Amino acid sequence: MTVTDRTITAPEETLALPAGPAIAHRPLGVFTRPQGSEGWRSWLFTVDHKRIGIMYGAAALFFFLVGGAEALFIRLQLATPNGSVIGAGTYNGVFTMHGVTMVFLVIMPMAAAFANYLLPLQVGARDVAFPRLNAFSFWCFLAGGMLLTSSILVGGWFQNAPDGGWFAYAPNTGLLFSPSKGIDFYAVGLQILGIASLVSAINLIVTVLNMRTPGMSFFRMPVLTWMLLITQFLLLFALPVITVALFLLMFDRLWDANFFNVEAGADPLLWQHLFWIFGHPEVYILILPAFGIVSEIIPTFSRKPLFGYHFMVASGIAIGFMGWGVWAHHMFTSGVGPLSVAAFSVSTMFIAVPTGVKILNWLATMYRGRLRFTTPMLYAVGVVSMFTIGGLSGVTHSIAPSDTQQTDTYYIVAHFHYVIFGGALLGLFGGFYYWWPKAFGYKLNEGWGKASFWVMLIGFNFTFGPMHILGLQGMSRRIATYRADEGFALWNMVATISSFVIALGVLMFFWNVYVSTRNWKRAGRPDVGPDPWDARGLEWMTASPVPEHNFDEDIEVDRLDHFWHRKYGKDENGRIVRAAPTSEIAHDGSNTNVHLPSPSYWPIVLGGGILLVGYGIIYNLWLAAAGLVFLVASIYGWILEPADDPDAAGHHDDHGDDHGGDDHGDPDSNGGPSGNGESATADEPAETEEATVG
Amino acid sequence: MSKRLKALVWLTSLLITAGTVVLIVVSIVVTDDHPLSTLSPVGRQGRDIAELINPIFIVAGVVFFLVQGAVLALWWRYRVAGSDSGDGEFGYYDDDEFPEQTHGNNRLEIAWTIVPTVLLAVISVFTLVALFALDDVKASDEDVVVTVIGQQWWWEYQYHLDGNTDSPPDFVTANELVIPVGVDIALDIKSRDVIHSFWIPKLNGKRDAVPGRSHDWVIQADEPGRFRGQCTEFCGLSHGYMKMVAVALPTAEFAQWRDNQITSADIPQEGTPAGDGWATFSQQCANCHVINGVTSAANRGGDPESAPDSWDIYGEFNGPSAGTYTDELVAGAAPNLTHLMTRGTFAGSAFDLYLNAGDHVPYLNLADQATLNRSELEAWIYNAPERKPADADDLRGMPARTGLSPTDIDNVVAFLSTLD
Amino acid sequence: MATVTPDSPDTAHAPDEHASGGGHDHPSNWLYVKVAIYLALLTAFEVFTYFETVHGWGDTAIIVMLIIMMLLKFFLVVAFFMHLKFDHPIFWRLFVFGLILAMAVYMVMLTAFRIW
Amino acid sequence: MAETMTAEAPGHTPEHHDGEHHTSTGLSNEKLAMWVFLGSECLLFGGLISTYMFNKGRIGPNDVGPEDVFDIPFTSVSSFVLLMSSLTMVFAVSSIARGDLRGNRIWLATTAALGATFVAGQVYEFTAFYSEGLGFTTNLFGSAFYALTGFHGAHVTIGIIMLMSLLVMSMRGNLGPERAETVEIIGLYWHFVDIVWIVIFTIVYLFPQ
Ligand code: HEA
Ligand code: HEA
Ligand code: HEC
Ligand code: CUA
Ligand SMILES: [Cu+2]
Repeated sequence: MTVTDRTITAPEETLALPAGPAIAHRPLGVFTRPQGSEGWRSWLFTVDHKRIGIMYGAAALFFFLVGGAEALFIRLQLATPNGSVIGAGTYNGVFTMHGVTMVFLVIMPMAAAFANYLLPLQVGARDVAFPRLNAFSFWCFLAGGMLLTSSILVGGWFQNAPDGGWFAYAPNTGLLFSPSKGIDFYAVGLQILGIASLVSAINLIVTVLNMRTPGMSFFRMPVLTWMLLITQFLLLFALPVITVALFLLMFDRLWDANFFNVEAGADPLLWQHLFWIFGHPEVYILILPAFGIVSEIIPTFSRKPLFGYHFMVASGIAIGFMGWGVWAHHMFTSGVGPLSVAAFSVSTMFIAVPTGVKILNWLATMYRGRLRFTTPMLYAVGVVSMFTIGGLSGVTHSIAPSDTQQTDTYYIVAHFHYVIFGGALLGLFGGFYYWWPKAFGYKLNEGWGKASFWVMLIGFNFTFGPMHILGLQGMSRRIATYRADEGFALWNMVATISSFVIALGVLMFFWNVYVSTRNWKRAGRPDVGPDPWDARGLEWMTASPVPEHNFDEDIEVDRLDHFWHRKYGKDENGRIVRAAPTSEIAHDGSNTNVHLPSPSYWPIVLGGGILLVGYGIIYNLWLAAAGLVFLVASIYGWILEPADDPDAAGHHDDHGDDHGGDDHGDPDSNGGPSGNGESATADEPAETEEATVG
Repeated sequence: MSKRLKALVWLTSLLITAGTVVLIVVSIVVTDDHPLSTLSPVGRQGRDIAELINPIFIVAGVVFFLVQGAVLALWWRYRVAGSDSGDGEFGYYDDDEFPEQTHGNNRLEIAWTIVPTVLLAVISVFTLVALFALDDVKASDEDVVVTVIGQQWWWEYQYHLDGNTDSPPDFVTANELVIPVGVDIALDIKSRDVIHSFWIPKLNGKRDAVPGRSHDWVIQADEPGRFRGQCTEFCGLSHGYMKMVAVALPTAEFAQWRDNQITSADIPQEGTPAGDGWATFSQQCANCHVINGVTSAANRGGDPESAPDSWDIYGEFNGPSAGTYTDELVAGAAPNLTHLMTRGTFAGSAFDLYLNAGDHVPYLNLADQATLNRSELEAWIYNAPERKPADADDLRGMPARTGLSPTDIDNVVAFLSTLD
Repeated sequence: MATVTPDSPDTAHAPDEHASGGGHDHPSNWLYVKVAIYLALLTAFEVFTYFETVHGWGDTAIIVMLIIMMLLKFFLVVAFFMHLKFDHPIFWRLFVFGLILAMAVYMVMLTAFRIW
Repeated sequence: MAETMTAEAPGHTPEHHDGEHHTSTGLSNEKLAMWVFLGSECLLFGGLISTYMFNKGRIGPNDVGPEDVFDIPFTSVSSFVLLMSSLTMVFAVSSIARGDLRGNRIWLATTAALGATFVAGQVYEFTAFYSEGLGFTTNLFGSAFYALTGFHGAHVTIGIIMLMSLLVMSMRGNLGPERAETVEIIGLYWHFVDIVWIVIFTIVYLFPQ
């Protein structure tokens, strides 16, 4: 990565990387690196984990509007019996895309936004372990998301959208029963998203294991870091499983393989097992980041440390583990044998135990605290309250015999919206409010924030609360209409109206972003300071917005909540008092001698190549082959990209006063001063190429 | 937050609380009929399930109130007053505002690990007992076994009166599963194409119909009645319209119904409307629909000597090269219409065949007791996919017959009306 | 203002395990050759069972033996060729976690199909 | 690697810029990443192998099955070739660590050649099976067999490409002892592909059918 000699003085310029001198040494002529850190180009080619995080967040919010609009269509269609707003065919596409979009293009990337932005900061690192790969993960995600979403439009409105439900049970997704391109979009799209998440998981795991600042032992890491780490491990091990399933499906559809061909003796339950071996860990992938966020917010606004830190970490690990042993609770009626059902039923129930530990520890953190109900706190407490509802209905599903009554009804729909919306999404929104000042330098407006929270919460409860009743009254899910004499009209109407209340709340959030930004600009961009909430984690120990180099110098961590303990100490009476003003402790972002990775063209180029291969697989294998060639070429481009600008050789240190390393640079070696500048790429083709083989 | 906003928020919450109460009251007073409700079981299995889950609902309710109560109490008790002022400094604490800094309490942690564990252990014991009891699906009281075959988007029932599913069924019907009251009826659930799920909520939970597999299930009804059902595994385009009904008849009536079903239909007299309808039917419909005694295998393009329809949808699997059930796995099959008029609903029970046949009209002799839902039936015959989305080109669902004139359709309906 | 003493650190967490380089005492080439010889022998014996099935050993016995030999080969390569025996234990943990998880999950899946 | 350089800055001092000793664990990011990745690969191949085990018997009595096509002596030889390529890979790693660049090139080339022999054997095997009536679409055994071994073959092929790239780097003088770890990391991948084959060979080919 480039080691550009940066000489920046004014704090407001910290994000501006001055254009370096022209590249003097071009190993293979063409492969220079992009320059500059301003303008839209700098976003396309950035490798900065913070910008990547912000882009993940923005993309997720965009897709949230798409998925939400789909949800509103679902609700409109179901508002009255015999609804005819959208026909059955479109409806099937709409709810499938709603589920897929919300799970893979909203909650997961939102969590990725926080993981990217915060993980390195929370462990006190400069960046993630592999910044270029990180950028690639994002573009690859965006390629997958665009491919999937484009299915709504190509060949006519919802003509080629996936329509097999988000878990796409075979054999309904076979070519025979689903001849449109929809399922191909589903399989290829998820495969691409899987590559993105897998690469990112490896990257973040290495970051946490390897990039911690001195003194940051595992049990000094914030709970959010822990939860994100566990999430990455779940991704690491769960994604290959759905990769296998999707490959089998693609082979069936593209090349007439027999994996789900019942006529050839296949057993469709294979798909279900593979999907849910992935799918259940997946739901914890959705919720654990939110649990982490809640564990950051509640202590801050209770002005107490998190209660039972070690138990919070342990219960997170326990959830991660147990999540692997419960998948067949989605298959209680599929015809798996009674012993399996019994085993999975019982194992599922006990997941309530570690989850309960979390809920109760949050409550204990609030107990006798000084609670300030800021917007983030509202969201966090909202999670505690709403997730519990969803969790409890989850436990009632785990009672296998009664799940035979509940499964595939709106009672399930209620369950998972309570845990996903009421848990994951509220948590992530809380995170937006909480870390917004960190990322952008100003707070979102509290008034609008609270109003939007309450509107959302009320809308949410009246949308999904009634679904419990509907489900128990026998309303099945995924039905495009219901008969008038089935008695579902009332609560469906309530749910539909309320879903528009949620939409209002969501719009208020966006309005809040707009208003707050405008007001901040009008007020002459006042500085919120590094630590606007009086918080505890390392990310608050540097300027807001975080300068490109994160920290001016390494932080030597000596305990959990290091930053907080630097701010506050005890007097001789054991009373807590301020030890030093925040401004003295926090870095001001003025150290400019930190060497940062240079931007790179290749991550986005590779992302484009993947998009090409994706469409190629769906429409024309020659295109896919061309895309593959392009990809391989880009991988070599990536490898041969100069590690940095040789003229700037030298300053590897992050201490501005230490220039001792000038002599080590070897401008003639391809790798540049950073020594083994190429080895990075050596193992990358393994992932990238393999991913594109299909 | 500004004063006005605050007032607004309070007002809305008040309105909403009031609204909820009104709504719940309305929903209770206007006792909507819920024919698919899982909360009012009528069969043994359904009751066992309800008895298992109801106490668990109560436990969950208690946990619910404890947690929500705790949230509200903590909120009320420990909030810092005035903490919602809208100024920019919001969120800062004064330097002396410190509560006691508790880090944790191992005994508490252990307590709230063990208590739920014990609670769940108890629940799991009841669950397992119920599970294995319910799984004991070998029906013994009656020998009738019904092979239930799901396909896009209707149900076929093959009655094996002697309980032997290896031999051809005694008769075949569709969408309305008739059973004697009070006895366990064994079901053998299969599928001809994709996965479906058989579910009569008032009688028992659901069981998936998975192609290539056959699943045992059992239903029983305590009292006579018509119990609605719905296919609950997403099965493509018309999944939402794939419903069914279970009809429980007193033993004597069931016997009467059964004896009628075994009989074949008669070819109507030529020259009558029904006779003309029969002619049209033979040309336009009989290549898919079987009417015992009226259509023959020849109608279906098969060998007239061979069995009229292939009841054994998979048989022993002998590999694709043996060519066993290749043709049967995309449904391509259509409901057996021999006794169409004895059913209360048609086309995956999505439509009523009779206008005033509520769930309670005596089920036998429907044709005499209720009025035929003629317009719906005619519309169906004329353009089925318009009434219920289908994909007949791919052998899924019934094709449109828009070439038929109104008289043709009248005649066909006249013919169909003889099928009781 | 009262004298301020920094709050005492949390309960004793040893400073981070700054394990150094992971004891790279590279084994000699001869060791590798020996390992390769074992691998070859094991392979030969594996193939031998295939041709000797006729001698009426039960299938189960053969399968068990094959699995044992397979695992032996597997761990020989992992431990020696991939250096796990000499390397930092974290590699071992990461890899074996994936391995065991895979075995457990898929075995449960297969038994859920077959035996139960 | 380049990426590490900057990112690992915490604890970094200018005297050491090979990036290996200043991470929290003292291990290089790349090697850690490779092991993490291999952990994930276990679930990929586990899934494929389970799919094979589940499906291989789901064929009719008259269908082409394993016992009809497998040629154990042939596959044993090619398995042996792959197994030995692990040995040569180890030599490639230890030679570069010693600074023996020529030896390194020879062993890299040998490893790649052995791998290519294996892949060639697989291609031959596939064509032979195909001519005996077992195609990808023939039956479940065929689909599962080709999917599993094909995935493995693709992995070997990628490995070969990486080895060749190393060789080219070495020729261009860019692969000195300071990059020994790069070779080691690719070696890890190579060995992994080998142990996967150890499992496949036993379970797919040698288990009594
Ligand atoms: C964020 C995602 C998320 C989370 C966290 C969960 C959490 C849980 N889920 Fe959920 N689930 C989904 C997302 C999620 N689920 C989705 C998307 C589906 C549907 C997929 C589809 O079909 O489309 C689903 C479906 C689903 C099913 C299948 C239903 C069916 O289709 O038939 C089951 C069955 O057991 C289940 C159970 C559980 C359980 C037991 C938990 C537990 O983890 C919950 C634990 C939490 C608590 C219990 C509350 C707090 C605890 C206490 C306060 C302690 C005291 C409590 C007790 C002693 C009971 N879920
Ligand atoms: C993962 C997260 C997630 C989230 C956040 C949501 C959010 C919502 N869901 Fe979602 N839902 C799923 C995941 C999610 N869902 C899944 C996995 C399924 C199963 C799919 C399947 O069966 O395969 C499902 C299924 C599902 C169903 C059942 C469909 C069926 O079975 O037939 C319904 C029905 O009401 C529903 C409703 C809603 C509603 C009203 C929201 C609301 O909360 C949405 C609120 C958001 C907005 C309203 C956005 C605001 C938008 C605007 C204001 C307009 C935007 C306009 C533009 C500028 C474009 N969802
Ligand atoms: C290509 C095959 C095909 C042809 C031709 C066909 N049908 Fe159908 N028919 C079906 C299928 C399939 C169904 C079940 C559709 C459903 O419920 O979704 C059905 C359902 C019906 C039903 C409802 C049966 C029940 O028990 O629910 C009636 C009545 C019916 N058809 C009458 C006719 C008549 C009259 C004609 C000729 C004018 C005809 N069908 C031609 C395939 C066919
Ligand atoms: Cu059949 Cu849904
Ligand atoms: Cu689950």
